[in-house]
Amino acid sequence: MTGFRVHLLYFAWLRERIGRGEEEIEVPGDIRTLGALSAWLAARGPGYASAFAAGKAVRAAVNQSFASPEAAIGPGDEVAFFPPVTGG
Amino acid sequence: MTGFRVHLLYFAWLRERIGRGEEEIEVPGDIRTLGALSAWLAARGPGYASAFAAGKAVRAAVNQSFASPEAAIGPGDEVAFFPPVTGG
Amino acid sequence: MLRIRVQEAPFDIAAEFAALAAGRADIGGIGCFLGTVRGEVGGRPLAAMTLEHYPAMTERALAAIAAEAEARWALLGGTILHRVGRLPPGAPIVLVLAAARHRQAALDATGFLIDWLKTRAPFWKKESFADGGEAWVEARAEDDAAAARHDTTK
Amino acid sequence: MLRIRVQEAPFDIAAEFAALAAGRADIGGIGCFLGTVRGEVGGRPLAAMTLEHYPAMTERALAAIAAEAEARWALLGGTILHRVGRLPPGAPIVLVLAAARHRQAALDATGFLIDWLKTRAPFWKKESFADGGEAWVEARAEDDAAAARHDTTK
Repeated sequence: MTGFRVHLLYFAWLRERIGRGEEEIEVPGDIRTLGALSAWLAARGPGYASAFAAGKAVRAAVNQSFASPEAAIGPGDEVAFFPPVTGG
Repeated sequence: MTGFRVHLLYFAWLRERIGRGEEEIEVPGDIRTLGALSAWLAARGPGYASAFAAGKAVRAAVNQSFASPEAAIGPGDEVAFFPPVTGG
Repeated sequence: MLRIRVQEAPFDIAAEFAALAAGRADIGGIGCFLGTVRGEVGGRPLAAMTLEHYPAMTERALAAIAAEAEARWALLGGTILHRVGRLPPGAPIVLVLAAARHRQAALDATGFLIDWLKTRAPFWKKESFADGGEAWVEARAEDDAAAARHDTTK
Repeated sequence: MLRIRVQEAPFDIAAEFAALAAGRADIGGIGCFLGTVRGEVGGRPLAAMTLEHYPAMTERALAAIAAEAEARWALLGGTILHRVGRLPPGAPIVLVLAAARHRQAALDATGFLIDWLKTRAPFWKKESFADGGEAWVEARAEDDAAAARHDTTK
């Protein structure tokens, strides 16, 4: 399967652990869901591993909408990872 | 029984019907409760009758505290009559 | 202690917020309600609303309402400001503020203060219509129900 | 339509109230919540609170929250104003206003807006302590519970 590009964003302590706020990345074609993307990212290096180790405490949005691990992802999607929100 | 003096206050449409906002008045000594005072006042003239005819819609305070018809009244009390409050 | 004032003059909302927060940094949230004069009643245009009150009792009633709010919530301050006299459509009538560490207490206390003020403070409103008619506002059963709600909760 | 703004600059509370009421006299009440930076956390003095957000999503999230409030209550206007960046103790963070004919709708919508904003808008707070330490604020279970409450009522 051919890979595809996604635009990734990281916020709060995920951004700090990963060491960047955003990146354009090519993911393998068999990555179909947000959960699979998280798992794949966690294996990319110690910063990612540390960010995604928190597991359930990581929330995500696909194309600016909150999404669950089962959410589908595809070419060109904007995917953001962040802790539970604490505004207001 | 000797009568006693009370200070009376009227507000909103009770004031308008009675034609005055306050008065010092001598009431008969057998008037012991707020309810008895209302009934006695209602008989004082057409303005009073019209004000107190509303019956249940008249509220009262004795010495600046809301009071029910059974409340005791005595010499020197400040007694106010008014419609249900509508502030805020 | 809550700040309580009854006045004819308009009030300065920003100054009231600032006075509450002045010199302290333990406040996490301030709840607020501003009541204003509506311009019509059932489609009938209003020229003004006149507020009358019973000064000696108002002071006691507002102090009692404020004390009750302070007994129920850990307030870090608050304000009850009520205007009297003749007010034009759009004019502010009442301002309630309640400050607390957390928002829920601030918002709950705000709702409580305005509900109790509507049913337990000796103010009366008279509507003067643009067509020359006048009418004393009647107490609303919903207001009694809203105030009674606070008797059962807590 | 509710007015929505995210900005670094402080806001002018009185101007926001005035903007809501400008040119209209159908408003009977405005509910309001102002959230501010507390000066300490568990007794540990705070030097500043830094607010980060996800701009593209914030806009959509706040618009959705505002639309939901307008679907639930007959609002005559409202405002959601959230600051970002580094804020000192005592600084205002968030302002929510909701205007309606009657106070209950105004107050209920205010509570709804701040509850949903706390749990559904992509903002994150970082505490910078006076002792040099830093910590990202953790989401509070009470906030989720407060927001969830609105799912069952209505």
